[in-house]
Amino acid sequence: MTTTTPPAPAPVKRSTLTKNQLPGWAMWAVLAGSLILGAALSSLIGFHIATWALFSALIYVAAGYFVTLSVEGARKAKDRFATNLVYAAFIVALLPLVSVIVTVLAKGIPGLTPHLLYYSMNGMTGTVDNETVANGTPVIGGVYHGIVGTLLITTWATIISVPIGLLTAVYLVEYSKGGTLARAITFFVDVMTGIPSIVAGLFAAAFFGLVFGPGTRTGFVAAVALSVLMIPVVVRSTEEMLKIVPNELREASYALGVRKWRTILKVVVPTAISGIASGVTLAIARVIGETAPLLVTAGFVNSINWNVFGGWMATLPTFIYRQLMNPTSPTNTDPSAQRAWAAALILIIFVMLLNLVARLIARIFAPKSGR
Amino acid sequence: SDNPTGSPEAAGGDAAVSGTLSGAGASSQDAAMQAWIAGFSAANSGANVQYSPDGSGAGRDAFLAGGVQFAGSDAFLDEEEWEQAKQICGPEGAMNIPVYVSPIAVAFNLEGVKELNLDAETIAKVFRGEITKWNDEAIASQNEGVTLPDTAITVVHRADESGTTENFTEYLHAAAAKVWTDEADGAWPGGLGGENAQGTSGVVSTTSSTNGAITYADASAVGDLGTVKVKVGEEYVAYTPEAAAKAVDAATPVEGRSETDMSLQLNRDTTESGAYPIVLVSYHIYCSSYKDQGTANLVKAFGNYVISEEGQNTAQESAGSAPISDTLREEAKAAIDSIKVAS
Amino acid sequence: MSKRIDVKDLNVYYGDFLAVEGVNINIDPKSVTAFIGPSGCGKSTFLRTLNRMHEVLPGARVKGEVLLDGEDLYGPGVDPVTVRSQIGMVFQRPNPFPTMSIRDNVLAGVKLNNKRISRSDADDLVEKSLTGANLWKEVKDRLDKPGSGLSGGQQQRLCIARAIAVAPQVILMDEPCSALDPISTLAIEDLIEELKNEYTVVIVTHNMQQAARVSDKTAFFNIAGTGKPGKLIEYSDTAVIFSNPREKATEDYVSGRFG
Amino acid sequence: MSKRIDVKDLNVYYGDFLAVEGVNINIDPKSVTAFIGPSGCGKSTFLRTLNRMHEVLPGARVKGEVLLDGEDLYGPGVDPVTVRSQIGMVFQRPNPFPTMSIRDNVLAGVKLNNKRISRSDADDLVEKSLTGANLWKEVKDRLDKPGSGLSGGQQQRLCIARAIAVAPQVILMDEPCSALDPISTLAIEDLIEELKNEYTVVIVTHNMQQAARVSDKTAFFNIAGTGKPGKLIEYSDTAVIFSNPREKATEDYVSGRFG
Amino acid sequence: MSNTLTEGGAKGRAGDKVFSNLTLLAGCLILLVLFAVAVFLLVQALPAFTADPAKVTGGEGFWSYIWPILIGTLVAAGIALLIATPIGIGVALFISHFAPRRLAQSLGYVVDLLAAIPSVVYGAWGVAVLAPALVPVYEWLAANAGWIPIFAGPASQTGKTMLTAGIVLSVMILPIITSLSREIFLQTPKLHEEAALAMGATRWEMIRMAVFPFARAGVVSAVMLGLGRALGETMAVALVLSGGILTASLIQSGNQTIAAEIALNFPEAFGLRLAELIAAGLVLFVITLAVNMIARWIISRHKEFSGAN
Ligand SMILES: Nc1ncnc2c1ncn2[C@@H]1O[C@H](COP(=O)(O)OP(=O)(O)OP(=O)(O)O)[C@@H](O)[C@H]1O
Ligand SMILES: Nc1ncnc2c1ncn2[C@@H]1O[C@H](COP(=O)(O)OP(=O)(O)OP(=O)(O)O)[C@@H](O)[C@H]1O
Ligand SMILES: [Mg+2]
Ligand SMILES: [Mg+2]
Ligand SMILES: O=P([O-])([O-])[O-]
Repeated sequence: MTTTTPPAPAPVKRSTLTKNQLPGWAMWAVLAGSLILGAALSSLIGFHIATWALFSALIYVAAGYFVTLSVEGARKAKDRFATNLVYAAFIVALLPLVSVIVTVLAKGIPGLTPHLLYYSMNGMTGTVDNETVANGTPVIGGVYHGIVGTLLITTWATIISVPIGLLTAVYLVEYSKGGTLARAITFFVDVMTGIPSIVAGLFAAAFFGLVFGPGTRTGFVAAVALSVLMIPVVVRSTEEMLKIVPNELREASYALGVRKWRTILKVVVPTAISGIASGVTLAIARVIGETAPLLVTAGFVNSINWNVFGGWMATLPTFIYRQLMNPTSPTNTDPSAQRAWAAALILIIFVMLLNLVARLIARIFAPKSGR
Repeated sequence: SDNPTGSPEAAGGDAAVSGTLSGAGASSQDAAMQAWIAGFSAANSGANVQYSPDGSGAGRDAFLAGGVQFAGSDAFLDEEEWEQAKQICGPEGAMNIPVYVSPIAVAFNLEGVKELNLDAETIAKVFRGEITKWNDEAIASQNEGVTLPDTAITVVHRADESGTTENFTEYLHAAAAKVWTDEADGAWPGGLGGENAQGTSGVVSTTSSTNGAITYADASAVGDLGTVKVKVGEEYVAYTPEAAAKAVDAATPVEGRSETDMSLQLNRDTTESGAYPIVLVSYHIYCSSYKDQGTANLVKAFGNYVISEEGQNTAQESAGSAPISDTLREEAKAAIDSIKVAS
Repeated sequence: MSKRIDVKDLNVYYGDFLAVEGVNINIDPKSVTAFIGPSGCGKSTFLRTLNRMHEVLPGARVKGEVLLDGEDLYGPGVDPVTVRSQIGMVFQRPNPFPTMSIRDNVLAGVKLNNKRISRSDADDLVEKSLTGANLWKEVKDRLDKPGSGLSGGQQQRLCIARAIAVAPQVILMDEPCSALDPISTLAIEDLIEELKNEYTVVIVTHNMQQAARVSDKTAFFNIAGTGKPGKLIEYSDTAVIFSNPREKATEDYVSGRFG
Repeated sequence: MSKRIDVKDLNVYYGDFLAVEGVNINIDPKSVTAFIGPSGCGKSTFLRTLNRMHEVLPGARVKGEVLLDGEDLYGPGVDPVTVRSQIGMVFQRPNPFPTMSIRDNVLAGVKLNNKRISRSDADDLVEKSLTGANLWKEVKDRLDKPGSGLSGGQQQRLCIARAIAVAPQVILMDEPCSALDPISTLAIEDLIEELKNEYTVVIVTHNMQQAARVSDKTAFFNIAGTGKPGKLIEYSDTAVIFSNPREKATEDYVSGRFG
Repeated sequence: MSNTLTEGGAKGRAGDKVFSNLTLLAGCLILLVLFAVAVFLLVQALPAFTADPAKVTGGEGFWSYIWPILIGTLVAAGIALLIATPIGIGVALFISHFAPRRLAQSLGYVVDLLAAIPSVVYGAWGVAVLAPALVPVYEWLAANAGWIPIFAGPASQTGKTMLTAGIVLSVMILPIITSLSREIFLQTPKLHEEAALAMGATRWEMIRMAVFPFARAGVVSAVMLGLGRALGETMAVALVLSGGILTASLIQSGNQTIAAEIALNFPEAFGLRLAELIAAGLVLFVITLAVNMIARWIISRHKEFSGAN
């Protein structure tokens, strides 16, 4: 949307197209002024880089508005103001992200070793960590079991909830005509979004306890608990994306004598796939980091378990949680902290990869650009 | 791989025990439990023990529902639970075996001060927020020669319900009843101010990062925080494993339980010399009888390993707990050996 | 193979709003019929009832009979999908599938129905349909590009190609040439001429000359005023409608000097 | 007040694809200019460069100059927003705002610059604009209904009403009548005739008769083949183009019996 | 004569039937599960409502136990929404309409990363990084804006306050709001955007005219999903907030949320206490419901002018 406005010499003749236009350098000047004024203001209350940035930003946004207002008029001023706010919002959103990522990287990278990836915590005791600290040797004990658990449980949760969620969204958008059932489903899905994760865990545990006897804790129970958390996110995001597919595409397909279900699968869903993929990724990201419901459904172990239908299972978040809250050695907590942060880093990398895959899927099916 | 420590594969061990034993409960004994499990599995290749540190209450719940074969708990089964246990454990019910003893340190973060002497009443006043400055007369008078700054005291307590809190408040209520009027409880009394944090590691790290903060926590976790010597009788006692074990020895068994039960009533206002009364005793709860021989054998073998000298020493090494005394051990061994198969 | 359409006392509703009232019309097989009339009189609405596309709009419904070779489209047990695969449609606004390439758009009717078609047959079909719609030369080198990157007129021709690729028995066209240049229009008209040999064709047009040129019969719709239903005023041989209409309204309309 | 447009050596690109090449044209104020040419030759593309709408497409750019009364639209420091508020546009496909009522659609552009328009002034403006677009009678009773419930032709006329409501100095229309019936077309052509007294009007049309009827000058665009850029072949008085064109291509095109 | 319109369709129709029934089944399954969850909660929570008020935590019955933490929950979620909604929409707009196109894709990706971070890590980060960083801010607020009840001093020395928890929550829900809104903004019909631009709208006016009306329902949904997360988040709040009794000041320790209360007390809970906690979960359920119903109502009021078509 931009091809113009390099810094220009002031127009020679009065032009109706460029009159009341701020020259290109104006905003840079305002920025410089804001930075100086911000520095001055912040040194009044004790200079700090954060307050400096904050004051400068506030002054810039305000000054940008008023300068534009005085020269270019209210509409342009509003546009400038909104633009600045949008940019500011983005920068503000980046701050915590950068901070969290830096924290995780700084604390996680030292622990991210092949050993960590290849070994479980089986047989690890505080004594080992005490020795490690005393001798200054590399930390041993890893998260292999947690990686296995996270992958298996999340995969199963996805297998359960994505089809159900997608189909339900399709029902709501394409089939239901706003009837009682549809409203009931919408109603319950809404309620679901606010369910505390631990309650989902307790429910799944209680349900499997009823059916398979008390104390049934397996990866699958955890997957069911996570599905309860995932489904509403899948349903609602998919629902929104399906709703904005233009009706004329559906009509074009119907008019070719294509059945409704094929139309949905081959025209409607592919058109909305990018948003749906985003929603599903979001749903997975939402649950892949859950702790509370996993402890009550999958239990917690230090050894590797590949069987989701039998035996307890550890996952990366429960591993992180336990290592932080109950370090392997209470007296020397550093090795545990190191393992925990490294595990957090691994988890983040997983979700990154997942995001990439989702984007790839979206790119393959998504509407091609063009007018 | 499942062998990060590179320990040699267990060489068979006791062929009689095999199978999986599940337990759940107190997180306080989690570190010790990992040591016990490691040691026990190394000796018994066919046996597998798993423990989920969900919390004492959750552990007892799971045990009473038959979800796990044993529970770890910072509190022994109360009357009601005791009766309930008979449904799954048979007419003789369950047994509480003290397996993990750990002193609770009163730890603080005050620049230049590593140790302070305090009596129960002062501690209670500090934690109630009635003493707000470190140089308060009540503290200064017990610590001559220590330069106390004019720093505000920030009390840090547990946010979650916990056995540590329950034992600590039980001590305060018993030893400073006039100041600490609240009954002992796993939850910190609502209405008292102060900061809180989740878990032992939470209170310790909050205290470490806040100048003038004071907290109570499992002694093994307090690191290089300053600690309080507690007034017992006429002397000030530092927390040590021995001092803690002494306090446990001075405890009285709970009345009206079965022969094999070892629930202990700690004597918090003891004046016995050298005893450190702020102790956490954590139990294993076993059934007096199990449905099948395999499980019974496994429980017995594991229980015996836990209370054995080797087991207690491993726990001390890796979790910093205090080994139980020989008298307690013998009593416990008798109880565990009595576990049988339901007829 | 082509079929005749007989409409009896058809009323068309949007919810409670009666958009078209009391239409009786008999459309011969192997003929071209043109619908003309002022904007908003219900031509599109009526056209959509002929292949049961009307009912996909929420609340939209019809009363009356539409007989395809004597069988009522709205009879019990009739599957609208079968109806639509026999009666194709081209819309007023071009609507290519944005997720598909040009080639896939042409093949949409085949592929979406999961019919198996060999690669070479498909190629032939694509070429034949695009040639028929006078688009082949312009797009033959970019068949794999998205259909939405075409100009408005190109998109419309793509939609026509898509509709004829499934070889329906009746083809309904809602102002198919309104976005087209004269050359393409000529091509489409030639195509209609050709289609007529095998199919029944119905077209809506605002272009009197076009109606006069391509159609055998013409139906004039009119509307009495806003909120009133549209009605079929006169239906007759095209020559009659344009030279010697029975109704005054028809004469007024077709004698306009426009188109 | 109306302005002249002078285009000098304009090349128009979509990314790397040169869609229109080397256009030089001078459009007089208070005149109607028609662009004609086969589909895909770049009429719409070129038209969109005249009010800097072209550049809103990703990757789209131009080279050359477009002078509005001597000032380059693409000169440094020129704000496209200012350009567009002086040069209005009606698109090939009707695009009323679906969430706005008919009334609000008409007032959308006006409210941008003049928030505080009085209720009665607004009412007058709505009536005047809708009447100008020949839509007033059909919608006067449902001004508060959404614009998307109208028929295709009605929607297009709504868009025309919206464009003239802001009284721009130049009005660009991309096939404004392609979806309209003869009566509305007549109304729009009358409107163009009227607008010409005050504004500069540029219209793209496929309808030769229309071009002949309403325009003072006509520009014929053509394209040598797919992938080649479109070019301005001939630009002259309408009478000349239709009766005595200089170029063979123009003659071939306008002598088609279509429209 | 055989009827070509009714014959032969059976096979094809079966596909439609199967598929539509499948979608219906999925919907019903969700209903069933949720119904089961509701029943589970009700049954388990019942003792808390019927118990002798003196035995309930706090000693004055369930309602006086629950209302302070209910308010705490709403305050925490409120802060989170207040911060995350404008920023989330801003970021989404930035990516869809402001950032250079090539950059936008990767930027969206970057913000989505926020969703990848497990809540434990947010909690740990909140405690270790954010809370200490906010202590001076809180002190400044207490000194200079202390007359506003929500900023009343003395400021917390650890920074583990309601405001900090709200900020952490807002960071957690930001990607939910952003990524959904972004996808919807991107789908705004070009036709309508161009319609606005062509009549001389500035970019912001175009967004208000064409983008926002089109996206309204979707954005509300996104915000509701974010709200759900904020209401139900356990671990992060449990770690970050130094909870306590209900206090007006947001920069002191104090206040608690339902989800954190459950997470913190569940491990040691049994009997009546367990019932109380689950009843607390039930209350959260009802709150979510109420908020969502209001949101749906807002959307449906403008149904007539919907974006599709
Ligand atoms: N989806 C709809 N809901 C309600 N009314 C509608 C709808 N679509 C069209 N109408 C109304 O039905 C009437 C007939 O519309 P229709 O689109 O059939 O007109 P048309 O003859 O095709 O006009 P045009 O030549 O402008 O395309 C009009 O009054 C129109 O406003
Ligand atoms: N968004 C786009 N991206 C790339 N190429 C485009 C785009 N839009 C149009 N084109 C191409 O630019 C050329 C000119 O298109 P344009 O829409 O200007 O034609 P036109 O003369 O208006 O045709 P019509 O009469 O069919 O509307 C065509 O080859 C077309 O395929
Ligand atoms: Mg129509
Ligand atoms: Mg065009
Ligand atoms: O061991 P705790 O119960 O104090 O966590």
